[in-house]
Amino acid sequence: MKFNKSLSASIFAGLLASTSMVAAQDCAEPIKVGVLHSLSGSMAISETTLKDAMLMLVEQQNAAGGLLGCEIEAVVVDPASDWPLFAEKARELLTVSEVDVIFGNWTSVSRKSVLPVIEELNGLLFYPVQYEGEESSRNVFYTGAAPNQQAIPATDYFLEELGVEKFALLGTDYVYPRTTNNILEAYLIDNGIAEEDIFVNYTPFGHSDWATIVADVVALGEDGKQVGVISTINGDANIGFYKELAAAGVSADDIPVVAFSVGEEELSGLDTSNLVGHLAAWNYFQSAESDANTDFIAAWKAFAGEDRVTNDPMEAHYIGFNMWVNAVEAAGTTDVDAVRDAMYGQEFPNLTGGTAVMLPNHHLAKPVLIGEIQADGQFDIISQTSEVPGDAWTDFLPESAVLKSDWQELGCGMYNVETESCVQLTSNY
Amino acid sequence: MSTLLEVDGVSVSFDGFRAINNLSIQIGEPELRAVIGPNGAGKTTFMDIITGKTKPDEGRVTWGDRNISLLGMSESEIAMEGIGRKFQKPTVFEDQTVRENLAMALHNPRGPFAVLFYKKTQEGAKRIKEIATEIGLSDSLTRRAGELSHGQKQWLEIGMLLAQDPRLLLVDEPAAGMTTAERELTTDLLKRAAKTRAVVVVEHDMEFVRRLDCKVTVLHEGSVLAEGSLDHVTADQTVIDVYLGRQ
Amino acid sequence: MLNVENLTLHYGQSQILHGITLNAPVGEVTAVMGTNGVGKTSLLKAISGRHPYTDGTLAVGDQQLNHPSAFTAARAGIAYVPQGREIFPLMSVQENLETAFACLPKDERFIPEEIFQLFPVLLDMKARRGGDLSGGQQQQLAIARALITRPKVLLLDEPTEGIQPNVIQQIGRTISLLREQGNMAIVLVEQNFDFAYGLADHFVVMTRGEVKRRADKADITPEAMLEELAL
Amino acid sequence: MPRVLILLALLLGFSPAAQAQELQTLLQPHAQEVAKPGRRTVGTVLDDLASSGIPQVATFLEEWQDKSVWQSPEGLFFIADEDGDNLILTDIDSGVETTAPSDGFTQLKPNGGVRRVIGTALVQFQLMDPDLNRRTTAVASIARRPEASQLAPLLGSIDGEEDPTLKARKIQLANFLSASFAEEPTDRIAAISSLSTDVSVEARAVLNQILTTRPALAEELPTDVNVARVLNPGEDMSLDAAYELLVADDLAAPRTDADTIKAALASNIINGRVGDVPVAQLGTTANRNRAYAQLAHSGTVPPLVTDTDRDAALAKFTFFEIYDEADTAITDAATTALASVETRVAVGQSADLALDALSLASIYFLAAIGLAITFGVMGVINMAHGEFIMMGAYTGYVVQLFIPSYTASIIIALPLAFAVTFAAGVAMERLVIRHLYHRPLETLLATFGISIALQQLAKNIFGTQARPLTSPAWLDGAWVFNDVVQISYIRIAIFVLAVIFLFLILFVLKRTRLGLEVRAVTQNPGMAASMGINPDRINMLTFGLGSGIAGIAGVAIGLYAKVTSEMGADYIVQSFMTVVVGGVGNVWGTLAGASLIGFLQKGIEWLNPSNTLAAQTYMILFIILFIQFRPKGIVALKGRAAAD
Amino acid sequence: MNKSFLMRNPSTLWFLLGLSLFTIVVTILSDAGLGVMSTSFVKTLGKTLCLCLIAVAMDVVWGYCGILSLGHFAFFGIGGYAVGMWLMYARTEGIVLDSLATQTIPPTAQEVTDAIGNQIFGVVGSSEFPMIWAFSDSLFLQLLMVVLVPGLLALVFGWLAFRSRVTGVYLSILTQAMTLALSLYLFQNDSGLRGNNGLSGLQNIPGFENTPQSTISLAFFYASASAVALGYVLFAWVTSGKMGSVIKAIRDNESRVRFLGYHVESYKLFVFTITAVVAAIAGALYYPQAGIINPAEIAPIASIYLAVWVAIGGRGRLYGAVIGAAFVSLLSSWFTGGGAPAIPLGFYTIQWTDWWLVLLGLSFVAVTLYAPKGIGGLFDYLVRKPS
Repeated sequence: MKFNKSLSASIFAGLLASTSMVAAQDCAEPIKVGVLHSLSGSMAISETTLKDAMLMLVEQQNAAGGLLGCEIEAVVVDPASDWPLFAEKARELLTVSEVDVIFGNWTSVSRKSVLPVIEELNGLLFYPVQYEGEESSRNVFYTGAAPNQQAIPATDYFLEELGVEKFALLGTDYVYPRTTNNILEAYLIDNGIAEEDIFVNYTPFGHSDWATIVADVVALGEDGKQVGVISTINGDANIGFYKELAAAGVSADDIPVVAFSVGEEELSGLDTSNLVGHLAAWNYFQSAESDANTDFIAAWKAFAGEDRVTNDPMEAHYIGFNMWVNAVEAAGTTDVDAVRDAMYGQEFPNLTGGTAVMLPNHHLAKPVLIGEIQADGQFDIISQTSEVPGDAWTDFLPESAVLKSDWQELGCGMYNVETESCVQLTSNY
Repeated sequence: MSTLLEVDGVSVSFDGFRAINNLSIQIGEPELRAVIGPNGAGKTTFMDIITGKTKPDEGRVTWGDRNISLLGMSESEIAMEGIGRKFQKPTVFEDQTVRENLAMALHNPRGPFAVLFYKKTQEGAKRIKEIATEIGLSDSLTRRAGELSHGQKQWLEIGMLLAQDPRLLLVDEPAAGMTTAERELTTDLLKRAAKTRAVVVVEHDMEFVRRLDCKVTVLHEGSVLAEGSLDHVTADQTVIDVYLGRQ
Repeated sequence: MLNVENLTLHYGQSQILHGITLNAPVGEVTAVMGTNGVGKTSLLKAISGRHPYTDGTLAVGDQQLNHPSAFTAARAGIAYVPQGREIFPLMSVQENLETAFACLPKDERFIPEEIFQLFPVLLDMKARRGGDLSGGQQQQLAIARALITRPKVLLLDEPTEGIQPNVIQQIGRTISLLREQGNMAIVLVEQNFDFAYGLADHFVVMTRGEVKRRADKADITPEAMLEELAL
Repeated sequence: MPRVLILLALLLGFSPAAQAQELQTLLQPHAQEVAKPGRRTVGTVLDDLASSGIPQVATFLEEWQDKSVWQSPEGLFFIADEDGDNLILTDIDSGVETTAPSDGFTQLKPNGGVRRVIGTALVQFQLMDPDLNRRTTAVASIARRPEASQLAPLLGSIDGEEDPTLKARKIQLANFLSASFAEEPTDRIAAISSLSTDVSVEARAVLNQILTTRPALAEELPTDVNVARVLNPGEDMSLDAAYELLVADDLAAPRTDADTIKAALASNIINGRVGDVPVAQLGTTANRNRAYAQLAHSGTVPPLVTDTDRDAALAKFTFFEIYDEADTAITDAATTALASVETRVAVGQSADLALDALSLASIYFLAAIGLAITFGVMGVINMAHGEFIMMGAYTGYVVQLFIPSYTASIIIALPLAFAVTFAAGVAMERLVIRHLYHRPLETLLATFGISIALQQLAKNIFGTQARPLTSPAWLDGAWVFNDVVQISYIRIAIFVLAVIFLFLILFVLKRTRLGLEVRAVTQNPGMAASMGINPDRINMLTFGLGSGIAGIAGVAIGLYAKVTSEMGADYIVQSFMTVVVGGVGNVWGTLAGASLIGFLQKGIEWLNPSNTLAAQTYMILFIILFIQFRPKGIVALKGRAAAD
Repeated sequence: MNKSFLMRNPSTLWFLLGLSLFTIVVTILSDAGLGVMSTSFVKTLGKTLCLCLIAVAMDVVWGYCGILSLGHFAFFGIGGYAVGMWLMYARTEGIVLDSLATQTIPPTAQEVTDAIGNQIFGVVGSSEFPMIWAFSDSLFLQLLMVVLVPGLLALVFGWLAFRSRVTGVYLSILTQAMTLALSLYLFQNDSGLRGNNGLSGLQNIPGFENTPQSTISLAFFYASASAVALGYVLFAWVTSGKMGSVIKAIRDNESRVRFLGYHVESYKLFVFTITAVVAAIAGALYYPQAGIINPAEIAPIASIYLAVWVAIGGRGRLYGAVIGAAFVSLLSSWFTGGGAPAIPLGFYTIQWTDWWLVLLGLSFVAVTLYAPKGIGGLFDYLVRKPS
């Protein structure tokens, strides 16, 4: 394997030397960017788009002169929505293809699968999806939202602006909804919502039979309190859920629903005319008005097709990739440790306006947007906060409240501020 | 000759059709018995009842010196009691060699673990050799059973019965599809086997039955019509009528 | 009408039929006789396409049937009343009869009056399930079903087996009626000697897959015939 | 902001006289609040607007609610319509239309909470409006935010109401408001009693609101308050929770938890010991408590509150709940009314659950009925059955791409889906299954291969993203019996479709030539052939029929759930179980199986409503056990498939 | 299992020889030798060996005994979970003890347990220590679980199913339902096995934190190879002697075997259970190499794939199962890994990541229709003289 690889590499290098003078002299090999997104299996639905986005970003960067005078080459592998395969492919990327950085993963379980490998091999991963937090790895930059950058502001919006007094937390039965809902339950109780006013339900992936659950939610209103639904329902299951919601005549005025996993892509699978006014919370919507966003959308449509939409994880990759490029240039090398040090404090403009900043806890400070679903499947942004710093360890669960992540100063992702000691240097899987 | 098997007043119906009707038969040990009868007389069902494949609606089936009842025992338990059965259609295990077929049938403990830790013994090998000689397959021990001729398969199946060392052998149409020469060998085989044990043969071919030269039971409509030597029963007018359809 | 030449047949490796030749003229009954296990049923199965024969030829009138499948044989005019009747047990008598329409063009798909004249009991039982009929009724149903296909050749396998005497008589009358109508060749396989001898015009005596003797009725006395069939 | 202020000053300077009458001027002091309103703060603006008496206010509020108000770069508000890059502006006072480039204008997007408050403010303008839609909107607003002040205008509007439906609704709402807000207790009690047969969520909300309670404690049970019930610590509430209430009222000392003890020990280490306990031995709770007790004894830390201390403190107090409503007569009436309502609701919920179960059963039935034919009648294990369902659904999607009318497209999609999957089924039977009739286990493998190939093919053609399949408008919404019992029309349609299929298949099998031949081949293929029936052709058609039905089921399932390449896989295992549980070879068996599974699943879900996944797990476990004890299924029947 | 057994079965000897040779070649090529084979590829090979082992078990239960079980991957998964629980617990315990050691007051046993529970279950939204984990602190007990739990499950399930004489396709559907129920159960967060996330970080072996993965992967590769060797010999032994005769006979004609006096149900149960246990052992070796186990691994489709490997490799021959599992799984990872070059057709380019499954699916059909004996049958044809 390795033999083959080095052979082909030298041939490639030879070709480069003889036919192309683009690369600078010290670029024996191009700088390699690993793309670790499922192209087949159940997650291909979401992840293929991110692979395409990465290819576009790499192409744009090369067109702009590459990096450190070298070409950037994207190494795309397909972990096929098979979680163990993520670990295997990550190891391959780092040891066989010898990539300098990996952009990848969508589900938390795939990230947990990859973590031990990149920590062992000191790789660098940019993770672009909103997630449940409760994790901090020296080798991962989390460019998606932590719970305090999505779930908490959305809940605040429910409490403050919509006056919701009773909450239905509906989720698919996996780690992101479980953890998010745990955090939200603690948060709601802190905010004076009684425990019996929080209804929690978990359904399987791809669930389609929603009639009973929707009826249960409607029945929550029987004590005269304003009911709101916080949905962490994942993927395809949303289609059946929203169809049932529309059929039951639940309008956003009666029972508003805010979703954390429904974006422009998911809405393209159904007719949204009955869902106008329901909400989603993200750090980015395609409808955001900024010049950078207009350019980005135009470039994306030119690259991938007129009917394609953009979404939040794409913006996360956009910011992550550009920050990495800038950090490499600042460090003058792709060496992981040097790049990591250069990452702290990196700033890059958001597509929604404002500036994202990379924090020492490997999370970004980003604004939180709340959008209302429109009949055309886009979101109407009705609320936008100023930049919220991402928090790896939530303040609303007692075990996590004492933990802090600071890789720059403390060099620890799981620092217990009470005992003033580092619990562990690796992350918990 | 003591009574080995006693079938007493057994009846069985399928979907309203009375296949066996108050049937009583006694088989001694050793004995060679031929059971004949027109189609649908209940010959195969009779064997099914003895071997536990079919549960009778009424009647008793008692076995052996201690007169235990065979009803309520499973097929394998009945087989372990010493009743071996050869089916109409030869059912040998075609994927396996003649030796393996015979070894499987050898009278040894039948539990999975006993079988798993079964060690080939001199004695077993000798017995297989003996049986193979008996059934004329001593040169074919290593051949796959599927490669045997039709007649050889029939013999192999009889050999498997012999290997079980049963006290009662039920043989269903052993001569079907055999050449004349093969038939002769088969009759000799059965006659030899019957010297030490009970053998019940169901057969259509009168020539074959005649050669067996034994007591004959004629079944008709699920019960015994006549019993005695072949000459005796073929002289019986009711038997002739039944056979020729002149009720 | 039916011409079978040199038919051989195997079950697996064992040869059951050794070159049977059989000619059944139209309007006459040809009885195939022999004790159990001589291959009578196998012969009918081969003719009706229910079991493939190994070698030989098979023709209905001028039409050569080359190893027909059961439904091509049926459509060529060979109707088969099998041993054990093989009524469709869960279908009504009416439906059992209608299965025979498969052989007929669309405009001929009706049950002729004549059938119920031949078997009045079927008219009464029209709505009953085939499986609920008595053996004799089933036998009549099986023959009626075969007749509806408007056959050129009717194969009857042991039509009297397990049936009470009065029904046997009735079936006998039906067969002779059909013979008199002269529309089809009838091949009768029968163990009931008196029944067979009473109806047949020709005899074919089989033993161990071979034809032992063939004779016209005129040429053989019942005693001689019994001699041939001796146990 | 300063710029806005200057502009404001300019404006004020230009037209001081019109100030009182003009809406624009009235809005400008509130400009910031109008541009970015909040639910809690928007009230002041609305109060000012409502009390101004300016006639344009109602229109402005409606447009604002509708997100049609824009703010100019100068801070002025206009009603505006987008027209490419331009805006067609309507002056909020004069109604004059102008056009301006949209640069610099910002659209006002009041959030849902604010829109609701605006709606309440609009009630007074809309309740008597000649436009029925506006009146309906106003009534809906009252229902969402009932307030005492709305009772009088609502009552006043009832007599003049022409629309009978709306009038009934107004009377109902007035009743709700009377129950909560009428001045005379007798009026309230009368209104409350009239609610005892109303199972609507709103009525229950009214009653529950009247009956809201708050916990309280005292040394003696007071007589001057409306006590709902007495709480016994240890039974109605946990002892610790009760003690927490005491602590919260400063009536008892807080308990010391393990962390506090640990912290206290850590800060009192002297010479490697706490008290006389060496630090190394503090790894057990007993030793820690001993050390803490010594610290407490010496007064370094507050003493430990033991369980005995807690119980002694609790014994001194009575805990109880007080109604917010002081009038006993009213709370009694509400309690009685609510009890009556709740009985009805319980009955309704059972009925609703039964409806849901029926609906689920019909979906399972629809998914499985094709399999009941191919597997049940023919004995063919078709693992690609789910993919035929998927093909049907995608056919529906493709038809909608070409035919924009949802009604027409569904009417075309149903037969087309049948045709497509019929053809696919026939092709599969001819090419593959025909060769495997005697090897049923291998049919399983081969059709599984076809299944994954078809699934991937669908991904390659249609992509991995779910595709929309939209039901026609007349299937939107739900059949509402009352607020408890309702079922969506699409589910009713699926139920109807399932019933139609049940009878259609029974008809085809029992009353048609094809059905006759199918049954003949099933019962005795050899004899059927001897009757001139071509078993190959029948097998082919039967398989095609089963597959075709799967295709139609696919359209139905796609309409109510989703259309993805993997949708078939969701149904395959359950469909097989449905057929096996019901009993192979019988359409009624499949019906029985689907009903059993549907009702069982809903029953288990009802026992544990927060975990649907568990319900599915237990349902399958039950089925496994069921098959062990009844291997032939509910409706056992002999058939070709039953033989092996 | 004595020397004479091996001498009498030269094909087993050949297999062992081939396996040893393969092990030596891998060792030489790996980082321990020339270093031209990457650690990830060594892991892939080690995992493939485990798949070969379960395929051999599947071959015995299906190819030899005629029971098409669609549930053996469930046993594989249970084995993985059992080992994974200890791996997670022990690794976390180490971390927790290190971290608590810095505190002034020594932790109580309860605090340690709580901290471990919080570490393991905190990331999936709970911190309770479930009952299922009661033995997770003991490697010995968990290893016992690897054998006991699947063994008992197979025994109970098999006893119920065989007792009611559920056979053929019905048994397949029933085993599939069992697998589905198990995977749905594990998908629940409440199951106490971390729901959809499953157990991760299993490649970090407690006590070997400082050993490089290249060494660990080679160690597991050896362990897998030994397990395959032992499993192969075990099953060759089971299927060769009289036991083999009986179970093949059950496959070919169950009722005939009954009349020979064998209690067929006991034999089926024996084969079902022993193969389940071996499948679990294969799983216990597989998942520390894969690094993560989660319920998706147990989904019914995995067991169908297993049957397909065996079918493609050739039923009723142990080496056939090995060939099938190795061939299909390696080919699969080659195609999905982008190893196969895309084929441009001018108007369309065939990307193998998109089309591989179509090809695989159609090849099942082709194998069932045209090569029911699979690759092993072809092998037989080449090696043996046609009789």
